[in-house]
Amino acid sequence: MTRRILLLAGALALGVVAFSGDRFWLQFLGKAMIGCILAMSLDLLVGFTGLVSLAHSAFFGLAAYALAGVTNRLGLVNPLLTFPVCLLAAAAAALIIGWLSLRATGVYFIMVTLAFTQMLFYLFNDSPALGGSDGLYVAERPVDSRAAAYVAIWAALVLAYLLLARILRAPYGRALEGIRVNEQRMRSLGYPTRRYKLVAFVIAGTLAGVAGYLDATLYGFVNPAQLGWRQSGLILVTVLLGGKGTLYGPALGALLLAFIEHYGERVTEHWNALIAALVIAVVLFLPRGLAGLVQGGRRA
Amino acid sequence: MPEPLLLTETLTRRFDALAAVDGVSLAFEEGRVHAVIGPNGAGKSTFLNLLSGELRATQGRVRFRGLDVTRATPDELSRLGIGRSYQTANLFPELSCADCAWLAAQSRLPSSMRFFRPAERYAEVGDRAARALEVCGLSGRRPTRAGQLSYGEQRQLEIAMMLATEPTLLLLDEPLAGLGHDEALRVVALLTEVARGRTVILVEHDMEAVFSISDTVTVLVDGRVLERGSPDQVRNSAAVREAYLGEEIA
Amino acid sequence: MSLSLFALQLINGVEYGLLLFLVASGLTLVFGVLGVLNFAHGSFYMLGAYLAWWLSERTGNLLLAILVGLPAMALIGLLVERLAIARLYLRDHLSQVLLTYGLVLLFNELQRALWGNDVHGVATPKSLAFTIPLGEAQTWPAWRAFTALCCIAVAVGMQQLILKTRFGMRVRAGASNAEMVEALGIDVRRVFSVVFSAGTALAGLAGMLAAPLTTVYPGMGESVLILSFVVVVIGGIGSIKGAFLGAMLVGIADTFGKVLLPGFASAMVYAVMAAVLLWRPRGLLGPAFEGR
Amino acid sequence: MTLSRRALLGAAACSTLLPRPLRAATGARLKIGLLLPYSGTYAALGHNITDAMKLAAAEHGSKLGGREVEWVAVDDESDPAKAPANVNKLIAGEKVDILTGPVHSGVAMAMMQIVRQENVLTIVTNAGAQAVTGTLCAPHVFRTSFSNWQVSYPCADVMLTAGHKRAVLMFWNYSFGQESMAAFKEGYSKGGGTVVKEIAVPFPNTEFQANLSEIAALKPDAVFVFFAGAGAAKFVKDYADAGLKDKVPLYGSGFLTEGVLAAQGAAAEGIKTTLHYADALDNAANKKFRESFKKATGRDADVYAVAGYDTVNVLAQALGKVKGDTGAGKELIAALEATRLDSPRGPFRFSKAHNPVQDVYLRQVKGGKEVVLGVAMKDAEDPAAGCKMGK
Repeated sequence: MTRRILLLAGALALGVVAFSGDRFWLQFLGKAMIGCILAMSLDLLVGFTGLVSLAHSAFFGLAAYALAGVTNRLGLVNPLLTFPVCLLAAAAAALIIGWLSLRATGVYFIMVTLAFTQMLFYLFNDSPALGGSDGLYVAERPVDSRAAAYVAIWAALVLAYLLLARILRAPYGRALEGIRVNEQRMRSLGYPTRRYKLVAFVIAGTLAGVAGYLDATLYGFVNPAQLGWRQSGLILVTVLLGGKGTLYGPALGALLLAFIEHYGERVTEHWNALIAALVIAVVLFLPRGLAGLVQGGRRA
Repeated sequence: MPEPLLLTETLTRRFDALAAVDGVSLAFEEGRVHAVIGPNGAGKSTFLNLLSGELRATQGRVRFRGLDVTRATPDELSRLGIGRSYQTANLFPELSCADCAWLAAQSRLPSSMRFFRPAERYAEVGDRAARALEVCGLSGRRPTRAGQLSYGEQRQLEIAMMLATEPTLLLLDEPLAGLGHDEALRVVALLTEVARGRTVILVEHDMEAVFSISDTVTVLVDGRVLERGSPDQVRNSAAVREAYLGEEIA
Repeated sequence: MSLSLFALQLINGVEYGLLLFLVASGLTLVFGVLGVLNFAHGSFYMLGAYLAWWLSERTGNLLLAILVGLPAMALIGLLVERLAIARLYLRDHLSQVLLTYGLVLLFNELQRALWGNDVHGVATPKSLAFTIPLGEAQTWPAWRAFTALCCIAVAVGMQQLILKTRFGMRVRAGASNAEMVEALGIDVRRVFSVVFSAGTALAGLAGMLAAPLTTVYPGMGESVLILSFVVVVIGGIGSIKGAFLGAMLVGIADTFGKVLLPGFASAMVYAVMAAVLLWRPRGLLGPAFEGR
Repeated sequence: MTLSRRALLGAAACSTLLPRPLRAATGARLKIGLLLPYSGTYAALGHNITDAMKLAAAEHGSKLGGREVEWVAVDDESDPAKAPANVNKLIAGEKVDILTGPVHSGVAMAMMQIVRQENVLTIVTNAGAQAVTGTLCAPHVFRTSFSNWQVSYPCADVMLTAGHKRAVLMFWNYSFGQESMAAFKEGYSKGGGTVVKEIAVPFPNTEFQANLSEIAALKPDAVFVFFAGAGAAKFVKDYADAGLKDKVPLYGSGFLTEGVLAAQGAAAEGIKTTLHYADALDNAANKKFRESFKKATGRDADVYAVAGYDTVNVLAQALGKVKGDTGAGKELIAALEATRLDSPRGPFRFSKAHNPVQDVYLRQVKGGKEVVLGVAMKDAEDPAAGCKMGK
């Protein structure tokens, strides 16, 4: 029960910042919350379905580039139009990449997803028409004021959590958990497991698209560096640090990493060593991640 | 002779040169308990894995209710009503017995792609799971994790999960393997009750246990059918005794 | 593309493949036998290169530096295995990924603290400072030939060691069923320590041999890490022969990709990997099961 | 309706050119933000720029326009993905009066968009992207380093006068490389040279063997390349190892050898490059600067340090005129535009688009040292395509 209260308190605290009008915290926490959406949506795959995907940043970047493309080339600005279009782009990519990647399993699956995310990275990085290595500006952002963008991100985070928590308690979520524990047994019980994994892949990819859309809205700048395997690796580390299979754990991990990165630099130029120490400590002493600290980190 | 529920035509499975199952043609009548016995390495488990779709046949056909299911996947066969249990415990070790049964029962929903209504709200799934656990005598062990059950209880959970999928044909892979005497008796009693009104194909190594509950017995040796008939015919068959005794003496 | 240019490009591709194999061989060994997904493998490559530079500055001769550096790398491997990796054998792949990711960050900071941020050149030893003419227009530096020979020697050596020796048999057994091997009374821990240390030394050796070619700079391990994963996975995890095949495929595909399809060159390697995995989801020579 | 990338950037530019006042000058201390890489492959550049800026400040008694200087550094890791957050940290978080940096052009593009909306006085201390003083030029944005055009265009004439009519171009296929090649081709085709082949190598790939074999087969008169840092070190060594060094002369912008000359060793012998600075420039300012930089840091100064050094000297001069009032808007910008520096690189002033107008020198590597052969282009001014300021 205390976990639910903590979550509520956290959501309210983040919500209040919307009215603070402090330009720095609006953008800093906005970016951190986008990190939470990415980490939670990846946890649906890593923590609940046992699928370790390194393609997550590809869908994030694709939605961001879709917004830049739609706004700059077609002049569409209204979010009611651009949001569904960008989500569709991310979902379609997730469907195709998912359908192909799921033919492989285990580490081979991980590497196929890495291959696709790198191919997408080079598609944008190497072609001047798509902005090349310098990236693109979003000519006119769907939401101009920073506070409005913050509220949109906050709402997306809360809705994403509720949606994922809901899905995980529904029959579909139960089936995913069965697949994570023993996929072969689930098949012999009559579940077409690859289709379930593909649906999970598309849901997670679409939510990553939401995060990408919001990031492009918050900053008005998209760059291929957001697409590479390094970004996917970072999201995976966030999920593992926070505690996979708990949904709120990865969100905790995203917030913590954002603060460490921000304040770490004040402490030492070698702030990366701080993160290294934290990561190694968590792996060795907190097998269930940070969520392990919160009331035994029971399943969502 | 009524149309057989399941039919195999020259079913073969080769692992490079070795033909683990070599041209087996058998018919399994509905409502009967069919035992398939044979010495170690006779191809019993391979045969069962071919029927349950876990292994793909190199040659030959499998027909279920007249439908060609040779290339069907395990999940398709399960949805057709073919349930199976495993010799080595193949459960969800981290999940409680209740959850294991729940997953099996939930598979009978038209589709589990339901995203919004919490699973507990599906009462019929809950009842089906509870009944299966009840029949298998595991009602008292609902919250216990499958991984922490005793060997015999894990075998009971295997059967309960299979029952929860409400199959019409049961494929049992050596359900008595590794059980103590009284545990085996308990499982045999459970199998007798479970077999009522259903068709069972039972692969087993222990001849005596099988004879008491089987209607027909097929003896497989080196992937080929050596003998087939009623339990008495097979028990008295010279060829079977020699195949078995030969094996035990050597 | 004329015939002579084709031959030249083939040599370039094979030569690049051989170096890739040297890096990937350590990775496939550690992953295949210990089942550990070692992200820090690229850092060992970097450490090897920095050691070669630092020691060759002190001793004035790169070959001597390698002779001293190799055991040092093996020792570093042993230390890392005892202090960190050993705790992961029974843990899932993800914990290994996270721990080795932490090690990568740690090694990057260690390198910056010890050797700073500048780019350093490494002189090839005088005895190998000549070049071999390749056709009339181009020459081939002796150091690259020496590196290629070393890679071939390592490939043959590993193949013999794994297949022919008792230790090799234990390594293979450990890969297929560590619990069983332990039950037979063989100290699997020692086998794992030696294998991890050997894997580290191989990565270090690759770094030392490549140092004169690539120069030495912060973050040099990262691009090699990804390429070695690609090679290992294409070949099939745990298979030395597979890693060799994968390295050749990637080396040649990258070389000809750059010349024939410049626009698509950088994505080429990943497209090849995706294609192989979609055709054979366990890699070309992947064992039936997925490593340990 | 297909908008080219340049036009699109221009459109984004016009919408924010509103004459809003600069951030008001609050508080005694002058906060200068440093958006530079302190980790990763460009870390050495970040440190050189920072140390040179602090050296220049120290020479002014660490007071600019009478105000004590406070440095606020953020490690941008040359990562464009983190750039918006890092810029936000300096502008909205630390509320710096003046923002300087970065090295990587992808980071610069992210910075430019935010800075032009936040209206913070910004001095670009390295990134040579044309757009900074081209389509994205703005009254409160200045650059003290160079534009990619400036360091590549002059090399065309150099090669043509040396009689090299057929050239192969090879470059890292990202914005810095692409813009350098565009500038070079502009000069080379105008002078009657023909480009035999353009070889674009994916960045940061450093496997050059395949392309070197191509060049060997093509047998051009000369080769013009763009590589920098460790990639440049490797390319030059591979070029020599492939036996091309003595057969086909190698040209490039100064970044081919800058900072990696020692690492290249003998392989760099004879390479000619064009750059707005050379270690061996014999003018008083350069000698004094190199001595004090060596004394302060123990390291040799380089072109990156010069940009840092000049940045603070420009600010000292301009802020002196407005008594340190960074909110002085028009007066401060006019003061900056009017600055004349006797820089280590030679005479220095700003063009109308706020890019340096400076001599570009022809240098050659002789005996492991950069020798200045002469001035390849006097008072080179970036064409600032797409910038409407002052036109």
